[in-house]
Amino acid sequence: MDILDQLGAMKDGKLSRRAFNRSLFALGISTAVVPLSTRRTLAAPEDNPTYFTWGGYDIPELFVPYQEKYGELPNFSTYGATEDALTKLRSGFVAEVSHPCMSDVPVWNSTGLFQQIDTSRLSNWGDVFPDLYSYDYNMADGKPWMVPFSWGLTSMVYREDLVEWEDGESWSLQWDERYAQRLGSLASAGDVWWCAAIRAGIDYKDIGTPESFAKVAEVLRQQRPLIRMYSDDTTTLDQALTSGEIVSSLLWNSSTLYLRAAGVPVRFAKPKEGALAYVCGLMLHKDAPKLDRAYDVLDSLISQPSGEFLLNDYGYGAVNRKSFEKFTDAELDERGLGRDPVTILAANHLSSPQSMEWGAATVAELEMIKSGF
Amino acid sequence: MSGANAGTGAVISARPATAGRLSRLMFRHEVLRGYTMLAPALVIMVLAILLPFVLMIVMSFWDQVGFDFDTTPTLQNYREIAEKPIYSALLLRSLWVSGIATLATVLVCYPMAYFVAFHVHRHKMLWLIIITLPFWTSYLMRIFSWKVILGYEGVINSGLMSIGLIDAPLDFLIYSPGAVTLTLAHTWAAFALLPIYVSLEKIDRSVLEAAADLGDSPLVRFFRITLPLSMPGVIAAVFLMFIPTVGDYVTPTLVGGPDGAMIGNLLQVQFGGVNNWPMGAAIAVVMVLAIAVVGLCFLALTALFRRWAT
Amino acid sequence: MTEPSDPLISIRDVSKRFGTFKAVDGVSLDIRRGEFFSLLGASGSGKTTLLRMLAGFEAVSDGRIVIDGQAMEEVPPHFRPINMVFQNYAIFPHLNVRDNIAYGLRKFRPTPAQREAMVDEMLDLIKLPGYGNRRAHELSGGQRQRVALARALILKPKVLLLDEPLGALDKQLREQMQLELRLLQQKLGITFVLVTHDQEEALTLSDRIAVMSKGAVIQVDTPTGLYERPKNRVIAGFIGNMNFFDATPSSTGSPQVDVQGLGLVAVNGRVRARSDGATTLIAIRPEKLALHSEAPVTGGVAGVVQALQYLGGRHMVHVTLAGRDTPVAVALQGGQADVTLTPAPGQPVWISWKDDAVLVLDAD
Amino acid sequence: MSGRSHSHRPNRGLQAYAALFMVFLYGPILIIPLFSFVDALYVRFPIEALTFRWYGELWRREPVIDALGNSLYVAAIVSVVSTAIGVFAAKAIARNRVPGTGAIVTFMMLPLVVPGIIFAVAILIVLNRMGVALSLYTVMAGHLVVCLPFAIWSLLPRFEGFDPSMEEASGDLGENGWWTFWRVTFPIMAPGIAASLLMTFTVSFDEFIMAFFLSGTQQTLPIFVWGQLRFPSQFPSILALSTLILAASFATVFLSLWIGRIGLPKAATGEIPK
Repeated sequence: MDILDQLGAMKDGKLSRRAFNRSLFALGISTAVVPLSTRRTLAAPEDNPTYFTWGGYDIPELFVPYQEKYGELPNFSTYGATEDALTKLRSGFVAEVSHPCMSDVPVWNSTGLFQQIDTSRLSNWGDVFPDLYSYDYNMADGKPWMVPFSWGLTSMVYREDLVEWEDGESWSLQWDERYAQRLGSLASAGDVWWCAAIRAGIDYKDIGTPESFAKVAEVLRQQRPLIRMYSDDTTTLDQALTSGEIVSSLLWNSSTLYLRAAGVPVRFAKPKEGALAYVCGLMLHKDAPKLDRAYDVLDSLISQPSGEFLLNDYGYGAVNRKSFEKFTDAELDERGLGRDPVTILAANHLSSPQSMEWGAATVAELEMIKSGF
Repeated sequence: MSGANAGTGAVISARPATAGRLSRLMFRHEVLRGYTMLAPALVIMVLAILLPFVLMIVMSFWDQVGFDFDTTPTLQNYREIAEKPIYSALLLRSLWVSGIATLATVLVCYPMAYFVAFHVHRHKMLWLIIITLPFWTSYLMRIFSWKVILGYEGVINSGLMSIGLIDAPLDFLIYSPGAVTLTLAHTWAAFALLPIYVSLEKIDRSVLEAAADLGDSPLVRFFRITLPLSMPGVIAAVFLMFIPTVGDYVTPTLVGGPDGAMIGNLLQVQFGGVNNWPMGAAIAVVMVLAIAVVGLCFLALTALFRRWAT
Repeated sequence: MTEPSDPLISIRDVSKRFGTFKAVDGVSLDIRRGEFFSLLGASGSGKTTLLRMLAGFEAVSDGRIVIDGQAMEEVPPHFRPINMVFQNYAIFPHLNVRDNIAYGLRKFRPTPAQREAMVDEMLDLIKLPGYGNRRAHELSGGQRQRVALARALILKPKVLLLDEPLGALDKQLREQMQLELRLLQQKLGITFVLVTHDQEEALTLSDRIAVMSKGAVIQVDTPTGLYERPKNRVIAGFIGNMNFFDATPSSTGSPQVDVQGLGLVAVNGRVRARSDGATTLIAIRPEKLALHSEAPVTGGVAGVVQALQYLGGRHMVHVTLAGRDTPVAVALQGGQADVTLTPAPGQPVWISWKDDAVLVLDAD
Repeated sequence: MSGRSHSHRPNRGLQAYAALFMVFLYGPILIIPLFSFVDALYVRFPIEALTFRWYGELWRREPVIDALGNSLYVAAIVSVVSTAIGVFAAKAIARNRVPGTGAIVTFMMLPLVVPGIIFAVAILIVLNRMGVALSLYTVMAGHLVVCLPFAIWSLLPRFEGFDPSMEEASGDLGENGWWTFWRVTFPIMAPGIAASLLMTFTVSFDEFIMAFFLSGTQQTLPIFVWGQLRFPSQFPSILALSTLILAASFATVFLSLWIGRIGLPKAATGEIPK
């Protein structure tokens, strides 16, 4: 399946004559009047719950069942990093559904801001891979704190034509002097620290110890002179890969999808040391004012169509087993994924819950390292 | 009443003779009236400037414990700032980058301001509008534009490559303190230009004629009359640009690269990922102090220079 | 109707301080009903401040102002039965002439017809019918002034204040407007209070004039009174031309003083010599001096013509007297009996005066 | 070089410099509209194909439109409130002999010369301590601080050039302060007020740092754009939107400066033509 075609179809196909006229109208009329007058009257934000998520998940494609039911979308609020999100929630911001990762659950729970999820209210719950939520820190009395929503890997996306492997795909690429100043990296500790720990040969069981901390910091300091850019915006990294400004970057598997679609010869590395695996999901606010619809948001996000969209357009792993039916093994492999999450997660390193102090310390240390100290 | 008023006198007698107590009080006290009108602005300023500043200073002596603050006063944050080299290094880099950007901007803007003040005779206002317009465009987008220009496959690199001057893209254009400087200069040019223009425009043209009459050549006249008289504008421009740019973190994030980070980035993460608000408050306090010191030094230097020049 | 002497405005010990500066210092004045009253003084003399206190734009620092029996200290301008013509007229630039004139009528809720009638009446009064739809910037200075007048007069104020209303006009227009103002005031019978620095204007227009200097009122009198009986050197010098002479009382109780250059001059006992024998000041108007080509029978003083000044319709002859540095000015009126010559510089002449021409002034 | 007698002689060097300056100023700005028509997800040279589709797509993106709506909402309220407060403050500063005016003006201009991040952080701390949840209203509060100096900046010279006897005349003719304001001050000041409204609107609309720290659920457009920088598929429509906003901003500022200028010589000062 040609992704570019599909992206194009999604855009052009849906751009019917009416929509086209409407867009012309939008162009013609001052940007000031239209959104206030029409959009505001169509949607009634006060009826819908708020989904607090990373930018990029605030799109209609993930809410097909919800839209069918209510004819509207939930409200969205987005953030760039889970740390920022938690800060905002703690400062009194109430969003019914928020979107951290599995290893964040203990820390997030410690704020007392969340409630356990009654899975009997989720029609799609039966199709969710149990291995994605049955961690002891996530379950209490058979009820999860977090409903898984996506899973995936953090590894390197590299230019096939520009990188020469010496000994098979390995994390050593990101530390390879030959590519000094031609390497990129994500910027957040949640990815960088954990990947560096793999490089340093640290078992995730021991990642919280001071010795490991020092080891990882040292590995990162070694890497720092080789890195041309640290960025949280994947567009920048993707673009640098496209132009050949960098040959490899620490990235999520989603980038491969876009870049290959644009004809850039990139590949998502499967390092022999294993990649960082993560499961992210949804938590329910304890004071959720629109609880009923919030459950519909959850249900919509773990539905088959949402999972298909995630796999197809974003390249992230879905949690609903039905979502995988449409894809061939090759297509899944191209995304660095597989049909069975369990094997993939087992083959790589799944991040584990750590204390908040440790998290903050890694962020602070990484900031120093990035700045050259 | 005379005949001219006949027929309308009844209407006029309706004039009331008393005023409310409050309005009488207001009438008697002009100062009170003035403060009443200033009150909303002052209240906002106190609530949104003074109070936050005080609380920020107070918080800088606290300590973050998990999600909470330990409010026992401690100098720990300041100690850490003093001891760890990253803080002073980034602060100095910020001051340096802002300083260079300010200097460059003022140097670039002065001739333009001079041109508009002395060589534009018609449509002066139009010129000013056109010069200041870019300042009102989106901050992020202007930075983004520079990414496109300086980028690896950007305007400059592809231009140079297409004319065969270089074989491979120059990779030092972007992700460097230089890129930050250039972007800042562009972003703030209009803001720096205006005060210089205003001070040039204010110069009494007859003073220049007098200098010419007394035998000064145009160049000498510029250095003896025009430049000294426009110094207040230059100083204003320096302050208006230097101070806000020291705290910028978006520009370094987008075009600075690993070596372009500034103190603003460090400050921002304290309120985000690091989640150490008291530390962030302490950085902010130190930053304000550093800016104040640099500003005062600059003022003292210009004063010294003026005394020396006269 | 009330007695003309009944004061409409009573100003008692009024002072105005701006910080440490006293702009008006303990002024007391009565302004009578229906009178054309002027405040005359140089700029900075406090006359405008006093006017603005009457209008209510400045609060009084001390003292009281009573208008028509009502204390004004706490009455804001919009409740005062007073209207004003501003120095620059303050014609509202966003309104046309009609709306400017009708501005103050809003509170009285006139019907549109009433409003139109009143405005038309005013336009007739100021002789600008048909100018109703013009804007301020389409009017000449004189026309603006009339609109400002109409705008104030339509409210039938008890007092109309005029702050240097003619200052911005050229000489010819100014004289014409002076006449019109005077006629208008007589026609309407409203009390006018005029502030001016132009003594001629004050003399021409006013029933009474208060001369102000350094925040204080020096003298209040009719124009004739001010001219004929100025109280001190400032007033005497301010209004008309004047020859000043230093004089020394000749001896205690003597009706004569010893005047520098003039010799002994009779002052009809109007001056009491001070025991210390200090210098006193006398003054004689140039037109009260007579010029003779030959020594008169009695009381002439000899001198020499220094210069001749033609002032249009009359000559001013400057005569040097022995024992006096400053030449004495003598006005030669047309038809003056004793003038038998057109004096030429260098010619010896004699001057003489009548006893009642001699003014004895308060020492500054 | 200078002086009236010389200044009419065109200086070729300076003219060339001015031209270069304008290129430096406008070159980067024009990149955005240019790439909003480029048919590629990634911004790169050389340009291969042009398209209008990002503009069409823009209209389908509800969050974009919502963010735009939020920004317009915030900017509208902030501009009205800051201008209203600015009018009174500027009037008091220009008219009333209030002690400490100089200090007050300096204080009010502070946001112009203090890094925005400091204010944002300080206000965030206060809100956090007071337990105020972040929302569009907290963004408005932050923007108010940023916009007030601009409002006063654009209003103060007009009040200083506005003949106080206009208001006195109104009081003299029987109107109290309230009516005087609406019948005289407001109409005469209207161009200045319009200029202030448009200027503060633009400042608020584009403001990033305050909004970054102080926004809650609902994002303003710059924050949204910041979040979208990482999503290649969304980026071209952000460029399209930015182009539209650029055009609107240019139109608005041009209008505000133009409005601010007209009527200044005669209408607002009430000067007698000489």
